[in-house]
Amino acid sequence: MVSFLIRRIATAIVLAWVVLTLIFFAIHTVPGDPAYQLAGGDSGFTEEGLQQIRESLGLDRPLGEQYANYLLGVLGGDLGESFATGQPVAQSILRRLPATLQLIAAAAVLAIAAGIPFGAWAGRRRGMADALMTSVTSVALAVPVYVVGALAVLLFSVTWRLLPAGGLTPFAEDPMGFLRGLLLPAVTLSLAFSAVVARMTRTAVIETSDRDWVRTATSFGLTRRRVFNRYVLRNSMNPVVTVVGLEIGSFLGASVIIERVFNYPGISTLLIDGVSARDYPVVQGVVIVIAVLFILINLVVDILYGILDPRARIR
Amino acid sequence: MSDTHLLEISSLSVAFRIDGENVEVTHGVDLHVDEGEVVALVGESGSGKSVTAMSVTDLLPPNALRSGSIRFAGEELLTASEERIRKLRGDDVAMIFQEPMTALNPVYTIGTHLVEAIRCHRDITREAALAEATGLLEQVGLPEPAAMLGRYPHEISGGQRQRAMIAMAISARPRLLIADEPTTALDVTVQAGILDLLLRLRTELGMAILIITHDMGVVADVADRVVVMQHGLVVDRGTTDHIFYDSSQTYTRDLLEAVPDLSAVAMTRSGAVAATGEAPTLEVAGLRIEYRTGWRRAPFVAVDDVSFTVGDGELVGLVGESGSGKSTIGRAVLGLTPIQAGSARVVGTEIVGVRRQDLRLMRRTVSVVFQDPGSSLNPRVPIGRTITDPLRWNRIERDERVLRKTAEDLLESVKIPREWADRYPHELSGGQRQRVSIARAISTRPRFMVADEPTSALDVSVQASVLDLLQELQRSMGFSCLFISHDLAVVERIASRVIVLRKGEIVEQGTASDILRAPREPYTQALIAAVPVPDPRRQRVRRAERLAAAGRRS
Amino acid sequence: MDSLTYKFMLHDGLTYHDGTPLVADDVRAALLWYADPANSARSYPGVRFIKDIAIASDTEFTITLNSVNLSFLEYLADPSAFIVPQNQLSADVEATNGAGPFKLESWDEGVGLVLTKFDGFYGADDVTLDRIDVSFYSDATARVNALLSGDVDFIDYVPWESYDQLEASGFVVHGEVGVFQSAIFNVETGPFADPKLRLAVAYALNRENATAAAFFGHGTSLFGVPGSGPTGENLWEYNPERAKELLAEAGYANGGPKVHLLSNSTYVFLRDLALSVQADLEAVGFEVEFTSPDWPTFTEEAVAGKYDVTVQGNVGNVQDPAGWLPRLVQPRPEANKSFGYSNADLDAALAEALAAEDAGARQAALDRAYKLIGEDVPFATINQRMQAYAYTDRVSGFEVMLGFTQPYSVNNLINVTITG
Amino acid sequence: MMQRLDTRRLTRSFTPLRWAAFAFVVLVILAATLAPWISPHDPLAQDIPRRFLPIGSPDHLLGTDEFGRDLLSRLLHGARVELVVALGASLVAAVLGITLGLLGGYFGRWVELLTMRTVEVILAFPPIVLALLIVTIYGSGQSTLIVIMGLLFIPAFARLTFGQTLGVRSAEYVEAARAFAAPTGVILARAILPNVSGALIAQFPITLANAILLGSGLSYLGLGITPPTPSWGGMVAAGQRFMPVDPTMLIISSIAVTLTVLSFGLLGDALRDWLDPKSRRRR
Repeated sequence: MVSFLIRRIATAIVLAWVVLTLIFFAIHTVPGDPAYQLAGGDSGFTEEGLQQIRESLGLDRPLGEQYANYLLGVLGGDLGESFATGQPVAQSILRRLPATLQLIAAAAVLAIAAGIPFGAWAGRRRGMADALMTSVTSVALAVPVYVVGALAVLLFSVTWRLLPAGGLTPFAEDPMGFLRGLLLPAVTLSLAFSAVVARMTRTAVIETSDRDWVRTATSFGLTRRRVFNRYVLRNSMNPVVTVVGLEIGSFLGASVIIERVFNYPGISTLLIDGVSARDYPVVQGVVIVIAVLFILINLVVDILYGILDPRARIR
Repeated sequence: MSDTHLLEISSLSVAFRIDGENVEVTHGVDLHVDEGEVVALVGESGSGKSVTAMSVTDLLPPNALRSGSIRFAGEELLTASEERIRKLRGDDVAMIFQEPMTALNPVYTIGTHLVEAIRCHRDITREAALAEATGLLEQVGLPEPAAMLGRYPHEISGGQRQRAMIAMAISARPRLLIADEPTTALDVTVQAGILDLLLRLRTELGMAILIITHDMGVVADVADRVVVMQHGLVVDRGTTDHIFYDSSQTYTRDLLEAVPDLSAVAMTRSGAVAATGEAPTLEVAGLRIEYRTGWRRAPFVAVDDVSFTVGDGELVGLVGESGSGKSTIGRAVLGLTPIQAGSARVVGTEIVGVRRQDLRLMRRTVSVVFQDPGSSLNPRVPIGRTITDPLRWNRIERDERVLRKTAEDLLESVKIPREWADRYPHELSGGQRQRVSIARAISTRPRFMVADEPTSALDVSVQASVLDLLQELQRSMGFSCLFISHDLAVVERIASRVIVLRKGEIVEQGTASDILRAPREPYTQALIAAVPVPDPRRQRVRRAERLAAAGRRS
Repeated sequence: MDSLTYKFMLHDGLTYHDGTPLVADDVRAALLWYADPANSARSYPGVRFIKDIAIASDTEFTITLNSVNLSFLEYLADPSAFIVPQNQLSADVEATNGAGPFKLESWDEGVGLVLTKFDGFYGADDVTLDRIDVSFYSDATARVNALLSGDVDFIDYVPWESYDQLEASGFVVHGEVGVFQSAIFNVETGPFADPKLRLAVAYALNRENATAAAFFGHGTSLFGVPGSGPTGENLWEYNPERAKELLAEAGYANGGPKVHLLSNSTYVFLRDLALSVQADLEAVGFEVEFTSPDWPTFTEEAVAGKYDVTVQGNVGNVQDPAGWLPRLVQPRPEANKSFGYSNADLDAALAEALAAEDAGARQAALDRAYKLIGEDVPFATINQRMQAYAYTDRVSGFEVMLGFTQPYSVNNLINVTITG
Repeated sequence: MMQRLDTRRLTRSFTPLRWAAFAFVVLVILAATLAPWISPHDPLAQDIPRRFLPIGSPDHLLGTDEFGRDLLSRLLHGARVELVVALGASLVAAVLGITLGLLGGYFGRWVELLTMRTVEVILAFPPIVLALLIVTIYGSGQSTLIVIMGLLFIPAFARLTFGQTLGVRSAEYVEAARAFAAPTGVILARAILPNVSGALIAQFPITLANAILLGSGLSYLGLGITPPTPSWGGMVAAGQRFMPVDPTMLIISSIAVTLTVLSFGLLGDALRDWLDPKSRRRR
């Protein structure tokens, strides 16, 4: 198991490095010179004003050199300072990271809590239940996320004034307010995800119930319920866990839209503002954090898979 | 013995509801099993024997419909409540299955399975159940039972898994054990052990056994009474001796005729072709093959220091149990798996370190037939095209019209109608598909062929005809052949020389008659002794000798 | 004192947020720093006329200009000419220590900030709010929903499509017409080097449609220089026929030139305006290729002149046209003025107007300038947009500043009160 | 050359709901191809004074949008744009994804490492960032969107093909082909690809569905297809913006998107049950 972990972490580091390099060179080739954004205002752009800004940001040095000391910085945990605000990028990311993590965790919990039972029920009952589940999940997958978000805000916040329309009160300040603020975005984000989890569980349950060991368990004389829970559902968890890992990865992307609709203070909005202000350090910082997050989640999924399926442990 | 039978199945018909209509699979089956009796239910694949066995405790898939009557100790099961059937399962009627690999849940240890089976019908604590489980594992002859509890199914051998499953089955002292092809997937030595165990449990626990098999040798070895089924009907029944010696049923006679029998008496060499004395087609010396198992762990040695030759025009049998490395050698000489050490000259070309062009040239005169009819032919390509593919790939023939005619000729030479050239593999039976494989193998008029268990997956009757075809073609085309198999009787029938392989090393090699009648090595002797012959009287004698020999050794 | 010298008296006891006293010397240092073009300060156009500042005492100083500028005082009043401690006058220091009515409590970049009342402010007693929570809503719909659902009490930059909805739900929508939009041209290369074509555009623009499309009608159409009185405000009119004639005269009788209309995807109302302009241009025969990159790329392309025509917003920081017009027509490259435009007699007329002693001479110079703009069309104004704030009826005492200073209304919340 | 498709499974995997989905897909494709001829107005013609007309107004069956352009015409022309982008993206993703999966699955070891790691890099990038970068560099024309979405859907195809190839690689007919000296190209093209194509064909409509969804997401962030070209994504985004003023725009366009994505999804499920032997559907 240990050599498996070491190899996994090694590939993860290489992956993070590749992502970092890609994003660095990609963002630096994007048109729209950051100096213009910083010069700003209607006072007009004097060439030497722009040049002065570029120098202060170190943009005038050759790209290779910028990349080298950026890489060194990252290894030392310093993601550089934001062009616009001068605040260290790492600090502003850390301030907003909990919000994104809370959102994704809440959505994942909701999706698993809703998806797995629904999928298992459909996989077990088959017939009408199966048809119903497939169509409901297809619809859930088909509706654009922000339309759902917009309708949710319209109903719950504007018309019924039950929940806040956006923003997030920090947990420390007001736990109830925090939960109320988190509810709508998390439910919206988890909608499509629970559909995927439900469909995956259904397929896994159907496939597992044909397996020989289920028949062996029945031949022991175990009750139908016990056979289903311990011999079908338990084994269906392996494929489901892999899908959950993959989907959470794509979640980080989808949360951008959710953060926009609910004005949710996550790192994705930081990213979007960063790109539209050509704030290179912020963009690079957030992308690396997201990539590392994605890799960590995959690592956790692999470990979880090893725990769930003993055959995977020898790898 | 009470007058009613322990298990009485009368006019049982089973049908499956597929796409709306019911397809009947078995029609009016009658059979009974008495207390402590061993009854064999024998038939070829598709005869309905498994379905009948499964219907006793209703382990059939949800779309199955049973009609007729099944009475266990006088109580009608067909109309019994779901709860009653559930109580009966494991407690009165237990089952073991064929595929040890998939019959146990891979995510639970053997101990968990046992505790589950034990506590299913009795309300006892986990610790008590664990203690009892250790006892059961000991009773079924498993080494270090305590350690075995913590092991996962994939960590132990097929034979051990089967013994563990038997332990689970007998955990509630059932009065009847239904064994669905319990030893088909096992090697012959392991099979002998399992059959001994079953007989011992029958006497110790007074447990009746209904054994489902297609191997007449196994029937001869263990059965008191036999029921023969064909196409869902019972075609013959009676005591074992009646069936083997006095039965007048044509199907039973044909079945017994087709089974290759490891004859004790010297038999005239009916088909084996001796080497013609020219340079040997295949020379293997000091062959060593390893498989990588992990990043820093030592590689698994599959074949170690193997040397043998196959003469020109000769058919050599390579025999060994699973894991002996016989298939690995087969693939190595074809250049499909890398060789770590030693040499193998195939049709004059040295395989180890061969250059790509030479490998291509060599492959023009070498061919192969694989084991599984289901996957040896590309399902998406019509058979006419598959069998002439080697000619296309080796650019021997490019003209499609000529290839079409060759295809039809080849089909005819393997006794398949010419017009079937456009059919797809899934439209043919297992036997027919193997014939197509052979047609493909001879399409390039090879000088050397590797046959990797070509008939093991076939029913006995079909196996015989395919073997005859292979021999006939070898005699007429004169190619030499390395015939890989785990079935001694089959090898004895067609090989001139035999090589016995164990855990990657050659145990002994020699002419077929020397090896099979006067084996020098104890492993070969045990191997031959373990093969049940389809002749009850002889088999009883062999069983007594084997147990006596085992008694001396242990 | 006279048109060149101004004497100022500071309140005594003025201090910054951190308690350090605010003295005349700070004012002098700040104003001279803004006057240095390298710092590209917003208030540069106004303060560049300062010749020198004499310090009489801690609370008294006199500023002398090198040339007359009637709107100099307006420039000083502009929030962008704020006075800060001298140590904050450099590019990379966070200038958060000021002397205004509220001081910065906390700031979470991109999310929001908290301001608390500064008791040291000279007019502190009539400041009723003691704390203001500000949160940023980048998405307009989210901003409106926040107000509608009661998360916030006051929003800025209200999207035009939500005016009616907000008023219908009992909120106060309070705005002023201010920033004006116009079509600007690349006069150096491409078809619009020819003034006739620029004039054709000025006649082709359907201002009513544009205002309806982009601002839901909340804005006023412009046919000339905003705030310039009768002589400057109706230089052009919506007359597609005249536009077609001009196109024919310029040599495009059958099928107008192919032009590249550049807009942006970030500020949606500017894009909608451009789409409406595109339809108007195509109606009179232009062939329009439309691109809308995001704001940074747009600004860079606009400054570099990589367009034929684009639509941009503009606002002067003083009322007097002579004050803000020069910036719009002089060659220094900027994102919101015609690329490469220069007109010597227009500059002269404007300079004369700025320096004119009496109103009569000033107006004459301005009229000459307007006539030149009418013919040479350095920019074709479209409309002035209403910029509105919306707040619940519990908020009172909020004043929207007039005209160009409208965007700074948010900076003086001194006498704003909130009940309940 | 294709194995005669098993018609009995066809009837079983196409439920009435899935037939309806199939019909709707055909309808959308027809609308897209015939758009220029059947749409009542020019989708770009503005008529600002008569904008935000409700459904059923005389000259505009489905009303008009914020520029007074006819919604029905924009819906039809929008269908063409959505399909072109979705189809283009899915093709790009399929070709690249399948090649990566096939090579990685068949050759294994370092080829597998190379291909699968590239896939993971794409996955590690948040999709929206990738879209943002490419759109900001190349502008958001249809071809850019096809490239971005093509890139983003490569992992789906690559991983599916990789898994399937692994399964098929050790099949005996592949070993036989190698034994009979079949060139690697032939093995990949004739032995492996046809036998994994079942699941891949099913993945295609599902990718189309996701492409349309992602397209509308990008439009919401202002990165979608450049106006004034009509696109469903753009219409849904505008609809969401003008919801308080005229909800019909949002309703019509989001129904169009949802129904199309739903039908493609159901079609994908049906194809998978029909073609992919492994996914048996027990009635």
